[in-house]
Amino acid sequence: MARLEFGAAIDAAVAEAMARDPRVIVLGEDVHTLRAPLFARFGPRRVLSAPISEAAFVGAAVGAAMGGLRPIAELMLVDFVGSCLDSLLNQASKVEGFTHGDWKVPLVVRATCGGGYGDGGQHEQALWGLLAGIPGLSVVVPSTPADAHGLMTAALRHDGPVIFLEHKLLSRSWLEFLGAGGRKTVSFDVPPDGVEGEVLAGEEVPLGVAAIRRHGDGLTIVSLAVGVHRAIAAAEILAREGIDCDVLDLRSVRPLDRVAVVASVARTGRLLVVDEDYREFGLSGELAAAVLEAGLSPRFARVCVDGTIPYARHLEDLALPSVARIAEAARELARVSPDLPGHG
Amino acid sequence: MARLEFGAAIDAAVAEAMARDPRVIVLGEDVHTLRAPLFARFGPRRVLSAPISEAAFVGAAVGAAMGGLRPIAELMLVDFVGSCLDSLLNQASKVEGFTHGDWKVPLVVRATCGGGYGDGGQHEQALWGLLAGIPGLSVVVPSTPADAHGLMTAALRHDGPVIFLEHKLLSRSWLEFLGAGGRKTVSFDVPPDGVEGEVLAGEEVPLGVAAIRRHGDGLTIVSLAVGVHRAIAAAEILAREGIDCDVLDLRSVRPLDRVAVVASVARTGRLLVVDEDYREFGLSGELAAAVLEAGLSPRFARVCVDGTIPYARHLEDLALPSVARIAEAARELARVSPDLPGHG
Amino acid sequence: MDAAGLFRQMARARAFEDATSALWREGRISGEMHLGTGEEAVAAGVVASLRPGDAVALDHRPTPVLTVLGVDLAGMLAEMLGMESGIHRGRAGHMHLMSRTLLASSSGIVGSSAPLGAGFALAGRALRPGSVAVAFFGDGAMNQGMLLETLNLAAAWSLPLLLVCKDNGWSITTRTDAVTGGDPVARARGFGLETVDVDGGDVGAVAEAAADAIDRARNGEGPSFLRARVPRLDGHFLGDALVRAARSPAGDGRQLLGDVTSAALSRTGGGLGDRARSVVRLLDLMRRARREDRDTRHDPLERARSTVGQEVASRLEAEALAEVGRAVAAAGGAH
Amino acid sequence: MDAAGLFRQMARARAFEDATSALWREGRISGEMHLGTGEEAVAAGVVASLRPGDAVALDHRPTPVLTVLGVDLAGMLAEMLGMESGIHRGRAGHMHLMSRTLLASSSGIVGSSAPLGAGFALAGRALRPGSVAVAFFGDGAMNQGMLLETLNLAAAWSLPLLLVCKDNGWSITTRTDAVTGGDPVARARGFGLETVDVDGGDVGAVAEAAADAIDRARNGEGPSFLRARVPRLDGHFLGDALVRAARSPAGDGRQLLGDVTSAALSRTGGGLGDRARSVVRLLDLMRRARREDRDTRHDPLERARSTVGQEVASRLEAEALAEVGRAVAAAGGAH
Ligand SMILES: Cc1ncc(C[n+]2csc(CCOP(=O)(O)OP(=O)(O)O)c2C)c(N)n1
Ligand SMILES: Cc1ncc(C[n+]2csc(CCOP(=O)(O)OP(=O)(O)O)c2C)c(N)n1
Ligand SMILES: [Mg+2]
Ligand SMILES: [Mg+2]
Repeated sequence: MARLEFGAAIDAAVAEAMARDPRVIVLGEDVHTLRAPLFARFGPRRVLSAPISEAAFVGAAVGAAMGGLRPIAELMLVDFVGSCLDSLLNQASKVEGFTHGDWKVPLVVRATCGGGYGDGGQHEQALWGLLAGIPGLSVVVPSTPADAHGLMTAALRHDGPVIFLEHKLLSRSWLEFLGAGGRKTVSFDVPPDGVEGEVLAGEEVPLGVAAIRRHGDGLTIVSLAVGVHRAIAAAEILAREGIDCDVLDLRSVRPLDRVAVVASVARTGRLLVVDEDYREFGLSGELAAAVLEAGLSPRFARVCVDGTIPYARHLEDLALPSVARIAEAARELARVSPDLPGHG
Repeated sequence: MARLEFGAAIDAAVAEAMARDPRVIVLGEDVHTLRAPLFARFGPRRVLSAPISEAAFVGAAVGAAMGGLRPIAELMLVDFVGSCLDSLLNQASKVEGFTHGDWKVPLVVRATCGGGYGDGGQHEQALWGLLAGIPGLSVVVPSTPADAHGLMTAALRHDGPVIFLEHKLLSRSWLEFLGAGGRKTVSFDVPPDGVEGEVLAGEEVPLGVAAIRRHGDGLTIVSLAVGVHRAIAAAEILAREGIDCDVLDLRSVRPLDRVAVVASVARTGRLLVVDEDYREFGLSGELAAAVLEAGLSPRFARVCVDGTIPYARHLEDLALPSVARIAEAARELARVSPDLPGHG
Repeated sequence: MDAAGLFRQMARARAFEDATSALWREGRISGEMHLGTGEEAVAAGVVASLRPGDAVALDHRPTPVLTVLGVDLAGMLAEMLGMESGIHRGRAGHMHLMSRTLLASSSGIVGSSAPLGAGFALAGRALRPGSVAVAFFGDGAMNQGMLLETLNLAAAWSLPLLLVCKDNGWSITTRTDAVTGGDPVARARGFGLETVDVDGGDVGAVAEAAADAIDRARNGEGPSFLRARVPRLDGHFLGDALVRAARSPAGDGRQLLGDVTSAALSRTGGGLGDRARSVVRLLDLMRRARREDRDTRHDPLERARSTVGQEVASRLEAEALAEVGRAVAAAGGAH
Repeated sequence: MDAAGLFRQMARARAFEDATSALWREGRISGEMHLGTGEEAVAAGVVASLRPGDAVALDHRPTPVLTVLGVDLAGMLAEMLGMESGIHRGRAGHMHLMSRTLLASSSGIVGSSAPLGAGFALAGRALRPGSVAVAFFGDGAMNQGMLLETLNLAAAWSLPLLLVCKDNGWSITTRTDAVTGGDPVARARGFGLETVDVDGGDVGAVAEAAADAIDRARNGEGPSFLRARVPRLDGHFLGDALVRAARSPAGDGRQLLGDVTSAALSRTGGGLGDRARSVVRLLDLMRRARREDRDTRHDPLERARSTVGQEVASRLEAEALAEVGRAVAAAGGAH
């Protein structure tokens, strides 16, 4: 048991796996500095610095996984998936299906995601919905150091391709690297419980299992990553107003823990999705489908990102799911009474 | 008014636009043969054959649109979007937002989509959900020659980027090119009303407006492209069993005609989505969210594609939404009684 | 490997392609069926230097290499027929034939064999020292970003990788040089790669060049790029519309030629020069397609036949035919 | 343009970057702030040959070129400050500064300026005969697929495009040559492009080479590739962690060095040689970063100063400072 920062917790899981299993390698741009301790410990043959060639090195990671390694390809920012989507859409995710389960692709793609530090519309996207839309991929997005460590551990033991997204607002090293640059003159609205916490070495958080972060019978808030912390903060305000919220942390987008979502919503009759990804055609819609398919008819609302994320910090604050927007949407939902329990 | 095949209807809209507006150009792999009549009529300076460089030529089309042209970039199969996603995700879709509406990108990306001719999992995807998840893009997927013509006409007049998807099973020329190859020994389950029909020159089908293909009060089937024809066929069977279906043809995925969907579902209390795209994190989920957001609580089901599309024709038939699967899902939905009208 | 051994593999590959073609015509194979006829010398010549533990990444014409590598022929045929007895139980089809045990994959996305091959090389270096990987692709793929990036990655990481460009001059109906700047070999050299340029119809030359390059890769001396000019004997895919039109302008080509002519004569449109340029280009393409259609002068099998002698050749071809015939029967292809 | 004119533009660009740097330190600019200090000679030298109707596509260091092109400085600063008075009302920020009227765009995705520039060239050829487009990018971008594809596309379509590679030797904290095969100029030549290699710190040389290439493009003689070696004076971005660590190993670098040392001494891990190789590489990077940090010997402004003479230079710099000072005030940057 150790108290670790979010990014360090992930690196610790990677180091544990690398020490245990010589097939685990890391490749990506600038990994010799971004993962300097891993580079110094395991050497340049297991921590490979790549050119700015996402399609080639993520594609090569797919081939390496097929060839017997268990690579972690680092994509820096998930926004850059536009440069290598084919390797995920048509290669990594398809091989198991093509071979009817015979050939698997034990690949982890590690990338940062998310906003809140004023980097603009090409560098702060979430994109987990887009990636989760590809059958054959798993997509995980932790909200705490313990989960970050546990999900990376699980991802590295999993035999299929896993997209591991690391929210920059939770990762002090990334936020320092991209946002602060040594300045004391800037500040970010960082959720303390996401940034540092207790981590158990070797402990695995299984893919596809959500966690309940807060109990309440009035309303279910489903979220992930930074959204979870915003939702908890909102729930505390709401509790004082007499609205008690379940806060569910999905942790994995795909596989989606439909059972946990449905169980909570069946109890509360109200579903509020807090999703830093784009509003339409993504996770929030899938959650709506999940509850409808379960025969529930909850009151439903979502707090998401509506369009290109603006650069200006004050506009960005309005664009990303905030405590205020979540609380407002929750109050609105609480006002109308739901059908309970779900019929059907 | 002329009777045209689906692909010819699109080409006619392109030819009309090219004749009217010298800024309209076509670029893509093999366009000199795939669009041979346009090539012969407008010459190689307006119909440009490209190398197998989707990222470069779609990216160049974005730049050309910013520079004053109105390009149509042909992507052959939408599956190849993996090679050029950045140009759509981070360039074409973002410029208008970045410039707060000052600079627009009047680009059409034309690509084929869909399966039903045994080309396997890398060549038969729908992917409209993935693309519609990107704010700033419009995505249209016609089901008839008239709509194909009208939507291409609208797309070419639109000032933002439009993804125009042409289902191969509707497009005799593509099906012949990729599937039959001059053989009389193969057959495909082609919907006749999708393949050929009346087309009015110059007539525009506005982006974002659905069409009702069949009226009925028992159940709403929402679909697009080939799915519409399968849904109509299923609805005819269902009608004989006493289940009357509304069949809604979305025509545009983004913008989504939420009003039309909600109006129909408010009446029927049952929503069945027939979507040839992957089941999770896409269009079908977004439709669930749309009705829940409107305060409806319909019975809901979806007939979609669950994973990598198998190559074998008989397995492919089972994987793609079929009349049998649609009818089965509709019967199941009709069995439970809905709440009417939607509360809230 | 001796000339007879190479010829035998070429004959096996050709017999397999011919059987595939027959099944396709019968309507029993679906989708875009790309044959590798014309590429048999490259397949046999390169694979001759491979050993267990080596890996190959293939494009949309994978069957000659897979046949030479020793993948079960009946299983491959059954796969293309979409049967449960297929090597992937009908899930993959002809553009995605793979063998985990032989470390061979294929993909229908142009250019994707290069990064996959680089990854195989990386894994091979770590897990199977002395092994190599080979990536096969076409001349058109040389314009695909992920492949270009891989030329660099292979050089930068000094991967034990042989990049084989099967240059048939075509990208579907496009003359590759009409959309390409420079020359593939110079391009590869510009990425710092060792290069070699061979006549891909000459199996001995391919075998020798590949052996050298593969040896160097095994010894940790890094990647190479091999360009092999090959003929395209059966069009882009079976039923290629351009080839059919070229073969029979008054038959299969009637519609195309009619459409093109009336478009070129349209009242509105480009200037006369532009229209003329287009029409001339289209006619030139049809002329080339017709000339190359089943052009036996450039057929690598015909060329190899003379090396081994007519008698040996005939015997090996008969054996190959028999082997493939048995595979077709086993796959349930004959009916 | 004469030397003084070029110097004036360089001074303006430098003054703008310096003002940006100050605002950044004050915490008023967010995100990854990449300065173009060191690239002023390239910006001034290339833009000197541009005319209205020409277009430029820029990367993540767009400000020197935009300053020289004549974009409103107060508006750009206000944009970087995230204000409604910014040229994009705060929506875009420093990696996406654009001007529709000047046909200038920028993008933070490495390599994307190349296809965008090719598209500008295509549109220019059709709509503004005699116009050209310029795409600016770094040496690291030369490994990005969409850029490599564009080298080919430009050659194949004979576009009126100048491709300018600002080669500073770095890709963030990576020495570009450590991950690159061959040489950028040879690579471009391998795509069939005309190439020219200049000292990017010598504004006269840049201006001359660019004028030639742009002239040829205007005359329909096709694209060129210009490689200009430039220094990186302010690290990858402001606050660059590697530069800070290199500058002060016992201060900002303490954490990094401590972590690396204890990792290198870890009980389990790679062999001694592997660990040593890693540590040596990291130290070498820090050494280089330290050496290049604000290295005035390679500063293009210092070098140009001697050409125009100290007196003229000082006057022009003072004017530039005053102009930028006014822009800062107008943008609301001073407080
Ligand atoms: C990324 C991508 N773009 C386009 C295609 C469509 N396509 C299939 S084969 C082919 C031509 C490939 O040319 P080449 O690499 O020379 O191989 P050849 O077919 O000539 O053997 C094209 C464009 C594809 N499969 N993948
Ligand atoms: C596609 C993509 N990959 C990675 C990055 C992250 N990134 C930003 S700048 C940069 C280095 C670019 O190097 P170079 O092109 O030489 O430009 P320089 O910064 O040296 O001026 C990288 C890797 C990015 N923005 N886009
Ligand atoms: Mg070819
Ligand atoms: Mg650089």
